[in-house]
Amino acid sequence: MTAPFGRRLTTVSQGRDVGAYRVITAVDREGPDPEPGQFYMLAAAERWGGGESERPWLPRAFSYARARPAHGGGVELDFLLEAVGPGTERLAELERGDGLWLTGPLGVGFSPADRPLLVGGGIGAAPLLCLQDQHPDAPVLLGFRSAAYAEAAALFEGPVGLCTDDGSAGRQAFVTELLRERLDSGEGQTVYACGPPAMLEAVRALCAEREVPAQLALESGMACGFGACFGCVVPTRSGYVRLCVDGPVLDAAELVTAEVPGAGH
Amino acid sequence: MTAPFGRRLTTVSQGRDVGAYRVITAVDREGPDPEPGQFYMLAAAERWGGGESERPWLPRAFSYARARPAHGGGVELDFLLEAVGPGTERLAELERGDGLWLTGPLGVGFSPADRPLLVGGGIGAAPLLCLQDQHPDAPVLLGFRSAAYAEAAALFEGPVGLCTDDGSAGRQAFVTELLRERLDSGEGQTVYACGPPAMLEAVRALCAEREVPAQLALESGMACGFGACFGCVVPTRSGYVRLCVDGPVLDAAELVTAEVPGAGH
Amino acid sequence: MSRSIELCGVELRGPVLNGSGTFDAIAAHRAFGDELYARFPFDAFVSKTITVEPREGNPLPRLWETPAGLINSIGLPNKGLDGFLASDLPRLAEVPVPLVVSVMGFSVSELKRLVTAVAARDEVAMLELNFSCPNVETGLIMGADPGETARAVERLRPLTEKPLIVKLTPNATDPAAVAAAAEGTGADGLSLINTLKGMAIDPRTGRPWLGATTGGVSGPAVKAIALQQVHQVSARVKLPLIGMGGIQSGRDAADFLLAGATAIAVGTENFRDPAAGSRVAAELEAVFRNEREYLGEWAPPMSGRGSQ
Amino acid sequence: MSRSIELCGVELRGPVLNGSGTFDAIAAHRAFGDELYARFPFDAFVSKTITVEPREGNPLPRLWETPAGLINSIGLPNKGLDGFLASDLPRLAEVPVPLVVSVMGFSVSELKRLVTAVAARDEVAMLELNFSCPNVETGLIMGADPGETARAVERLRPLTEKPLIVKLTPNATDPAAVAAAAEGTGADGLSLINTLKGMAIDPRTGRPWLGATTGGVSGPAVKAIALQQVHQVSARVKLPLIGMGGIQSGRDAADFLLAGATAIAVGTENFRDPAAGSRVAAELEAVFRNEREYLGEWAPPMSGRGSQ
Ligand SMILES: Cc1cc2nc3c(=O)[nH]c(=O)nc-3n(C[C@H](O)[C@H](O)[C@H](O)COP(=O)(O)OP(=O)(O)OC[C@H]3O[C@@H](n4cnc5c(N)ncnc54)[C@H](O)[C@@H]3O)c2cc1C
Ligand SMILES: Cc1cc2nc3c(=O)[nH]c(=O)nc-3n(C[C@H](O)[C@H](O)[C@H](O)COP(=O)(O)OP(=O)(O)OC[C@H]3O[C@@H](n4cnc5c(N)ncnc54)[C@H](O)[C@@H]3O)c2cc1C
Ligand SMILES: Cc1cc2nc3c(=O)[nH]c(=O)nc-3n(C[C@H](O)[C@H](O)[C@H](O)COP(=O)(O)O)c2cc1C
Ligand SMILES: Cc1cc2nc3c(=O)[nH]c(=O)nc-3n(C[C@H](O)[C@H](O)[C@H](O)COP(=O)(O)O)c2cc1C
Ligand code: FES
Ligand code: FES
Repeated sequence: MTAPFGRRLTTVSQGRDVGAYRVITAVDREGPDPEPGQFYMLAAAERWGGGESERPWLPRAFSYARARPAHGGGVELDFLLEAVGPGTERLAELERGDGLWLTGPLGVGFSPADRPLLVGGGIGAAPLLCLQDQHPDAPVLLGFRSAAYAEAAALFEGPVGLCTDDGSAGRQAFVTELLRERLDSGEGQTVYACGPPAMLEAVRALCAEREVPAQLALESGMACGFGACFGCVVPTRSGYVRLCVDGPVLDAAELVTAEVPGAGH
Repeated sequence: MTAPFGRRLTTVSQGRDVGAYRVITAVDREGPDPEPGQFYMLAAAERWGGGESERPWLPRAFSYARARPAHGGGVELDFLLEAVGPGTERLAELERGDGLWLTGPLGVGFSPADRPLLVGGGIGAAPLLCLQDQHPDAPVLLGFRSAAYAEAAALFEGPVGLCTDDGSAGRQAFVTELLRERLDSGEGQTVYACGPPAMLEAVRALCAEREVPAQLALESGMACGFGACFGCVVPTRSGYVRLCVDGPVLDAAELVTAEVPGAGH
Repeated sequence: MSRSIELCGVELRGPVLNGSGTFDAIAAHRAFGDELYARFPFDAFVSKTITVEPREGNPLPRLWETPAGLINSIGLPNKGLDGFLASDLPRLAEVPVPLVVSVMGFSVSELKRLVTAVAARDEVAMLELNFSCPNVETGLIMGADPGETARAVERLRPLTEKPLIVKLTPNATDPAAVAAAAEGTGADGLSLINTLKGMAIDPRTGRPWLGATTGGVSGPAVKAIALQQVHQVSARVKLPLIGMGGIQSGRDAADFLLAGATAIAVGTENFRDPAAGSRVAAELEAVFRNEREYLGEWAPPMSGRGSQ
Repeated sequence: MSRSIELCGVELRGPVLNGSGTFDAIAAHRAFGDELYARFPFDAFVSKTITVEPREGNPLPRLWETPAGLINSIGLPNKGLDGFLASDLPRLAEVPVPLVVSVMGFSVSELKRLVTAVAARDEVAMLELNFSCPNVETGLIMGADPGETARAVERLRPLTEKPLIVKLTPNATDPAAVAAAAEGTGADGLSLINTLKGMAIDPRTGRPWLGATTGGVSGPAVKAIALQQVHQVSARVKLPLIGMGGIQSGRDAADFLLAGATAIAVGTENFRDPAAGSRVAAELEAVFRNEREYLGEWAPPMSGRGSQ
């Protein structure tokens, strides 16, 4: 599905905290339905620029977490945010009624597969929410730093496999340990994963060893989101590809590593 | 009176509209009492930068309009603002509790004189308020664009000579006409004036013709306010002088003209 | 939209181009579909710079946000001349405005090959010569040195009748001297500015952030610098100038026209809004409409040239 | 505050200077009284550039605010050499840190007069040579041309034992070549960057805003450009560098040290806060304290040189 051309001004209909994260909801009147794994470039309509060291200035990329038909037409989008710098901090401040610039949906999302297994690390849980809406029976494995972050697990339907780095919620483990156990017990034909670079790399390696196909939603620094700047490239077996137009979801088989210099925080 | 060294963070105790203008009040705990005609460099603590075309970025100069001892020590300062661009617009948004960076009091104010006549044009009324506090019996002549601006006249004690460009409040006249009448009737031994460049120039010429001494509070674009940048200079009979340290009040006799390129708006 | 202009003999429906490397019409068509062509934001389209050999581009990371600007070290990834001609050019021909192809050579002979091959194609209306790279034969940055520029343009000029636009680098002591050299040897127009050399330090490691250590600064942060160079160059040469550097609004665009440019290009602002070109054009039109006198007073680069 | 450093053989209590022309200690003393000296924000004080003849400076207006920056066209107003020596220097001697006097000459003979007269005064610890102006004899900007720089430094070097710091202009194709020329002819240190040429259009008239048409851009907008030049110059020369351009915070200052500077200078940020130098020094100290490893990893320009 292609995006409407140009950025458009939407209105935030809700902003709420979910543990250490924030969910902002906006109604996109003109936009088409996005597909899981696709993303939007977002910028606050006010006070975008001029923060600490005069940033943010460029828009920021966000997977949509959930989409539903909006009252009165269009689609209502949820974004799950982690405030890690000036852009995400500003977006996390947005409240009902605030303006939000949005371009998208952009990029190539997850491609259909049977018996998927959903694996998320931290804020990487975001695109798994809409994936779960599509695959309600798929097992969901989530890893977080600590209990405050793990509250995002409650956004999923039904029980999920949960672990935290410090054991303050769920098991004390990395989510890749949970994944290893599931894979070793033969569960899941395809892994859909999103999370920090090191986790994705572990997922890639685990799946590669076991010859389980995996689709990984990567991150890299993006300036434009629509293939204009060549800033977001990641190395693949066939050279650099632009994550914003050829991803953000890539087939793990394409990657030598999921650790991209400069990605993550 | 010298200023404390460095800018300091104060808190806005009140922001209120006065017709088309805005008055913001802040408590300066460390600062000394300013003298009429002195000014402060102000910047909002938040959202200073990043507006339309990423401005404001430098602080802006403002005469204090009134000063009084503050509850709990220090001095409470009123500033009368006209929103003419990004800096004044941002300052005019400030409300009780907002942070305000302040440096000052700066510059050389009005020097003592007998039987003064106070003449203000538009926002030039600001420094006349504290002058009136010192010279309660001095006649005050004020000119404004229209009634909405003329509401600032109510900030003065007692009756004032009032005119507007469009006659919507007081006489339809320029304030220099009022001044001419007073001077011609022999009133006033010294003129204290503040206002837009063209008005000050008319005041200067009127007073020069009649050999009445005049002290004019000028404006020019300022980057620093403490003599560092040499950006605020105005031409005088003895060459350029820095308005921020040698003014903003200048003896009219020093000036060939009060119209400074780039000043006003 | 707006009034048409003539740029180097080519009629354009308006004065707004894109900066090379800041809009990929092929990728944007994938992202936005046919609406892109229906509402194409530029009046001529400038391709990303191509080279003779294919290039992967620079190591990662490639982007750093600065106060009101961006540092990029993209490194001219492209399919190379043959790949471009075979797979990109036919698709760029679908773009509903004249096409400018930007080329960079690391020697005059590379440039000759590029100009000959690209100019031969009907899809191409004009060529832009990106001279911001060293000549491997002399070690000098072509676009920073009047002699290098003259030697190159002189030998490229006979190869085509199509307009040759020289893109100037701002990292030069005297861009106007380079401009004069290009004019003197037969260039048809000039584009300026390219990015300014810049660098950022990774706050977490204390080492340079960019994979290539340094990059180029663009965006509003450089607008004042760009405007000065346009002004200075336009005082020295008669060639039409395409002004760029930090243009975000129609007012910014008007500033460049007033400083002496015939057309303007939107670069980094495209990243903030893919349709920025259209917005800039509409805002510029409003400046013309509402402030005729304002523009008339100084140097009305479009009136007279405009066809309506 | 903080750790002392040695700069061109002069011991300073810390690494934070001011950029020439961005702080007038005499005027600031009038504004802030003795508290200025008690809390003096810099570890060495650099005077505004002086010339042989008195100058009124440029026509008005002289300032324009840009995105995260400032354009100034002040035009070096000063009392001239004699006026400076007679009335400013005695007052600058009260400043509680070593004094650097910045001089500019429009010919080598003017420079010789300035250096001889200024260096003879005990109040002066070092001299800064502001080479951002044309040599009236050759028409070339001294600091943009390695040959001009070498010729000047060569003839000034014998005149004094005091450190000579050359201030580089960023408006040059190859600032590192100029730096190398200064090093080769006996300069003791380098300051960079001066302002970048810039311009603004008055939105009300469509004409250049500044009385002098063009000016120089400073502030955070130029930081990435300055950092790149410091990095590039430090790779080429061994001289100590005073890095500046858009420094607002201790983190910015650390960036310059990591890029190869020995000391840093705060310029336009002084206008936003007269005590900015002290804040930058304190923040820099915190970076050193809390992130030792961070600074150690790359190039610890202060450790080793610092005396405590
Ligand atoms: C396809 C995609 C989908 C995403 N989905 C989500 C999501 O659903 N939810 C979510 O919270 N996040 C998501 N992200 C991540 C999000 O885009 C980043 O967290 C955000 O861009 C950070 O911006 P910032 O201004 O807050 O932080 P920044 O300051 O930009 O910091 C983020 C990281 O960028 C680097 N950095 C620091 N300073 C700079 C600078 N000056 N210039 C450039 N880089 C710098 C550092 O590595 C830093 O750790 C997604 C990213 C991509 C690419
Ligand atoms: C000593 C002194 C005392 C003052 N007292 C008061 C007071 O009591 N109350 C009050 O309301 N005002 C006062 N002023 C005026 C006030 O400082 C200005 O109105 C204010 O600085 C405008 O800032 P701005 O950002 O709102 O507008 P700006 O955008 O800065 O516009 C103001 C004018 O500056 C010019 N300008 C436009 N763009 C730029 C730019 N990018 N860079 C530089 N100049 C530009 C134009 O001439 C414009 O009309 C005083 C000024 C001085 C010098
Ligand atoms: C990400 C990026 C890539 C660029 N690639 C090219 C290029 O391939 N060829 C070229 O001539 N200029 C290139 N430029 C420079 C722009 O065309 C333009 O000259 C410059 O960015 C200044 O304009 P702006 O400030 O509006 O972006 C690039 C700029 C950016 C930001
Ligand atoms: C208003 C102003 C006046 C300046 N005057 C001088 C000067 O007289 N001599 C000089 O060498 N540099 C001068 N400079 C340049 C600064 O010293 C400094 O090199 C430059 O501003 C970059 O630093 P910044 O971005 O921190 O301001 C001046 C800069 C400004 C903003
Ligand atoms: S973010 Fe610009 S090309 Fe991908
Ligand atoms: S405002 Fe800087 S010297 Fe007056």
